Amino acid sequence: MVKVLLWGSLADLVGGEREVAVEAATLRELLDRLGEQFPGLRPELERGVSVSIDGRIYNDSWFTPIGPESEVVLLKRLQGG
Amino acid sequence: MALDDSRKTRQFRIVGTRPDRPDGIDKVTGRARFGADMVAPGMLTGRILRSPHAHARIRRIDTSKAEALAGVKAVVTRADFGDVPDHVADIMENCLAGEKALYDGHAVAAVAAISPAVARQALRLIEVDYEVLPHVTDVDEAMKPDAPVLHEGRQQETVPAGMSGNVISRVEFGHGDIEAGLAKADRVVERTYRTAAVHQGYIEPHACLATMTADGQGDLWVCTQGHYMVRNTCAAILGLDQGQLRVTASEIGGGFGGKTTLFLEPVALMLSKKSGRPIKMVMSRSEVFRASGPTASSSIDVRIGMTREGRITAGFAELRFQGGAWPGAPVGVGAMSGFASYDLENVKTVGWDVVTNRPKAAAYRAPGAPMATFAIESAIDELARGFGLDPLEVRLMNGADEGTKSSYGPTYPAIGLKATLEAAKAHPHWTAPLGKNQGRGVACGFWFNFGGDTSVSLSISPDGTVTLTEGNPDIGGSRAAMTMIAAEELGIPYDQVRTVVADTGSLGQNEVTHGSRVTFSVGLATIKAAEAAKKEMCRRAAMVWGIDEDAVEWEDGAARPAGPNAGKFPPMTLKEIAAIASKTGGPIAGHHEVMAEGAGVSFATHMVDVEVDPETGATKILRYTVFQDAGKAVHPSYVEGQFQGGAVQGIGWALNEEYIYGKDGLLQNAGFLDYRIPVASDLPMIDTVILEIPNPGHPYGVRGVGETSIVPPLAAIANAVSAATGVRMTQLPMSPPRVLAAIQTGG
Amino acid sequence: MRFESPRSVEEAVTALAGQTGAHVLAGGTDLLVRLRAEMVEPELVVDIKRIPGLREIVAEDGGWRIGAAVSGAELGEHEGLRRDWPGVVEAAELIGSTQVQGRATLAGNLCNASPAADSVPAMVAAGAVARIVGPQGTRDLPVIDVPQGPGKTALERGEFIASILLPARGSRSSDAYLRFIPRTEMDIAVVGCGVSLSLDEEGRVSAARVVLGAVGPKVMLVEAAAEAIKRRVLDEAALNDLAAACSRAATPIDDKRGTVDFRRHVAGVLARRAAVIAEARAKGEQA
Amino acid sequence: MSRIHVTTKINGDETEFLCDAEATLLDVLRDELGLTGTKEGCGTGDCGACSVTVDGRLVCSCLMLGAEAEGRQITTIEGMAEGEVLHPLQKKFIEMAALQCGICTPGILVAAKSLLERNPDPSEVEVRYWLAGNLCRCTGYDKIIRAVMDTAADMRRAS
Repeated sequence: MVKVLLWGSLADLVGGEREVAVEAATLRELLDRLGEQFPGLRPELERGVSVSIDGRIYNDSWFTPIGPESEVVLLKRLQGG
Repeated sequence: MALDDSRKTRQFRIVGTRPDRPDGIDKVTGRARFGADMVAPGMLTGRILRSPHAHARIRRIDTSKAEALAGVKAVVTRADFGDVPDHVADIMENCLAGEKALYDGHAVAAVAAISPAVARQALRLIEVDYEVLPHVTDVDEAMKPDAPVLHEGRQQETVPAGMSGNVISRVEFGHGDIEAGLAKADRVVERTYRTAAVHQGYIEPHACLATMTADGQGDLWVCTQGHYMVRNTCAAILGLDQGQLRVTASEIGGGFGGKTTLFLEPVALMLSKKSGRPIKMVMSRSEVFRASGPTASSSIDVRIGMTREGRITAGFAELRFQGGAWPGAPVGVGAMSGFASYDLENVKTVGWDVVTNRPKAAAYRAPGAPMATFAIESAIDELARGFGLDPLEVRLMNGADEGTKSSYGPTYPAIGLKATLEAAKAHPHWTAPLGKNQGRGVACGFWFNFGGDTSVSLSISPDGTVTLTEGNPDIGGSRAAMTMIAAEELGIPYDQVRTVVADTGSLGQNEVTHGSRVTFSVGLATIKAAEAAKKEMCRRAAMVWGIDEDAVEWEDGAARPAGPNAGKFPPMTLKEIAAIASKTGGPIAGHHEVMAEGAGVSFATHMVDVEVDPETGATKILRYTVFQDAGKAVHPSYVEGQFQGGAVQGIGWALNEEYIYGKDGLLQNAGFLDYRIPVASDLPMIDTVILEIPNPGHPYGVRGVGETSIVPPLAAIANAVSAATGVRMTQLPMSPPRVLAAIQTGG
Repeated sequence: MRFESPRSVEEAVTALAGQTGAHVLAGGTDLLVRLRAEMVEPELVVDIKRIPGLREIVAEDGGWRIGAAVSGAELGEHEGLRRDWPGVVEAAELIGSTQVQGRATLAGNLCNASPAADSVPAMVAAGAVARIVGPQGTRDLPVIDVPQGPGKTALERGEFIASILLPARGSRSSDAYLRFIPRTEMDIAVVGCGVSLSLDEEGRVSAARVVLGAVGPKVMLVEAAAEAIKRRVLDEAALNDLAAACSRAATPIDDKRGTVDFRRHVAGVLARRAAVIAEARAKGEQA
Repeated sequence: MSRIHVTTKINGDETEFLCDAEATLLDVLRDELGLTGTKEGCGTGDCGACSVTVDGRLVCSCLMLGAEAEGRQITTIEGMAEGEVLHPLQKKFIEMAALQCGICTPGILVAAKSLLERNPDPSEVEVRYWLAGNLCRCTGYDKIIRAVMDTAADMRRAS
């Protein structure tokens, strides 16, 4: 299981938890499982999120491996100038 | 892609030097072609009719008189586009209003005519029946329950019930227990800060030249930060195949985030389609101010607690950003970045995205971060000074480092914040004496930096020269950096490589030039493309030598036999291999396509001295020093240029720049006369100190540098002005009337 | 729109006579901005720069007659003017950038009738007189009487300013102009102040004209401010009285460039500072 | 609407053009004569991107009518280099990275050249005020000011 830290306002959408756990070995699996297990997250996931895995921020790379001990943080999709 | 975690220090031959940029001569002789410099045979002038109201229902548009005017070849309204896909619906609405005009300057209709004079006349003949509606342009006003509402049904699930429909979304970041942390503080600062909307202020107005034929093929010449984005968005709006629309990026006269979206292009294509002629559209400066994409204005509450030793016990900020008439104010990023410089046990930020009757915000250099940082760094400074503590020491004591759990969640890898603070402390600027009415301020800043889709191709010509083809407009010297990287990797001289920014037909997808991504991402892809070419050249040499290709390595611009059993052959240079390429299997090239990930975050500390005229409130910048981590500076002159340019945009934001709306909801200062960007005589030299703490996610250690430099100046200058006057400034811009009033009333 | 470029004052008068929608073009730095913004749509533009004499500065009765087409840069390069009326020259040189200086004229600045025009308070302080030509002949009108309100002048249809006379400068006399702008260049004055004064042999002010810009619908000669310093040495008390008189006299508005309170206060600050400069110049202490 | 016939000298070349009475010199240079090195950043004389010299005097070409050019000598950025030999300012701007996007560069070079012709030894303050009407949003002006000062020093040494 991978622990995923959600940002504050998402916690309300998954029943108040700031941290949820899903079975995932890649970024794609992670995003899929989050959407399946926590339907409240779907609108935000569809709008696009960034994901920090062990301190590095990923936007899209589905097959980025995630270890069971990886630190995974969901972030608002980033926009730069 | 796999990330290279090695932190070996590498000896570079070209990277880190300062060669002349390859597009230099074009740009100093006037030959470089920018957006408005292109012509096409039979070209028409396109012009836009804009709403004179801040908020109005469009009951009817009658274009018949305009269409009947001699010399008018096409008139376009929103109705010509029909339904468009959801993901481009807001952009479409911004390019041409549908049911409502949502801000002063909102495009309502467009004409194509044989001359600018005829086009102007045609615009006057378009009759628009407006039902003027109440408007709101201030973020706090727009959040009130009785505020005029712009859109129904746009509120997201994160917003508590009962709030104004203008409140689109709420975000929250952080960890720990704020109240418990504040209880441990010896002092808590609680203040509200406000920043005005500002514009990127690029000197080149938006411009494009569009051709579209009845069979759905299009060509577009446009000044943009991302021509692939332009292609994809226009294709979606117009129902074209992406492959049928070729977009060429002109030289770009500044962007800073403001050219990461569309304003004219779909309209120009539609006018071309309807008229059967090429259409050139160029915005006037007043159109740029009224109807392109300034950044958000903000209203921010901060509560920060500190012990008398200087330890921050808790930090809280609630940010309200208005991002114009559609969702998308950069408040999420602001909320994530405000406390990112600190290692805090208790930290929380809340952000609200609010719509108002203003032009839709576009990105502006580190979008969202400068405002949040202004508020938070001001409060930290006030606490530090209140305790008589050294503001740099307080920042060092609380500063983030490798292993810190950041305020937005992730744990940092190696970062350079403390290096910038140490460099600031050691710099002679820090201890230089100050005179009467003078003050010194410091502030830290952070930016994420991005990667993104990137494609490059590197071709070896028969004479051994190299063309690097990339897909990101060169906005500040990136051709030079890419040329350096290609030459570095291939082991050949800088002037043996030419870098070309290609059109959308020549390469795979490229993410927009934004997020400080280009030197990092395109550089990364260039290294990989060069590796591919080198591998092929080694293979060719192995064939000539009749040895195994694994027994050949590339060094100093030549293939060489490697290992004890490879045999003794003189090195074969790139030139020699290129000369016989067609005899050894054909042309040689390398290419690389990647979704670049692993961009390293970047930190800066800024230090500024100001003098405030106590009788007029005028602030003069006396001295300014930027300390920033670049990871690895590929072309240090252009890294310094990014530091200096960002700092000066920040100076403008801090002191004089602002969007001024009247009670009528109309913009009052749509020109460079009253939208006051810094001029040469306002400024001192901007000193720079480049720190190089390698980014573990890049083979050279490169970090993006373009955006971080605008994050600290707002707070650094506010802290300096507050030091000079003894009055805490909480509202930007710190224009003379505001500073004088603060001095006279004691804050 | 038609464009004419007459070679004599008479030709210009003829071209303008009876013509509606006619505009005179000298430096063009205001007219072209208004053209571009579609604020004016002239039927005729008459360029007066090719009229002999209108680009000259000539000595007259101890003073200087400045042709209507003389640019700010040309004023600044004129030794005699700089010596006699440094305040008028510095005011003219504050109009716009180096580029604008290459074109902008005193007469144009005056005819634009902006309350914030930089050169107008300085010219009024100097007691300048405009020479106006038109279908009814030639007349002289003190500069202070030319602006009638924002964008309005006392010129009749068909008339234009041919030159401006700066009178003879007496001994122990000088002038200064200061304006306040948020930046160091390129802004419109938030407040402007011109001071012209003469000193007696004891260093007391024997004559003074104190003029404010951008604090009312048109340029403002503040008699009370001049009275406040007459027969006095410009010590702290006198300067305070001068500043107070200016702040009292100012009738500004709140707008995008400044507030009422700010403008009132700064009117006094500038008057005090300009008076100190003018006094130093009158004493020959600085150029 | 009849167009006006104008004869003028541009970058030393005798040039004739026809223009509408309301056309600015900038419009003529860019749209009639193809001299697009002169840029339009504002059209109101506030940014300096359209700087040219007329009879040796620095002006904004957006604030001058094309018709006024009759008989004048006009110099634009295209007239700055002599063939392939760059003006020292042009060389120095490249060498010292005094441009980023390059849109303001032609105007700044024309203005800086005009300064050095008048004042071969300007102070930093003089350079800054001379160039105050040339907006640059990329560089923060630092490298531009240094490049102008440095060129002035080189040219003084060379003369």
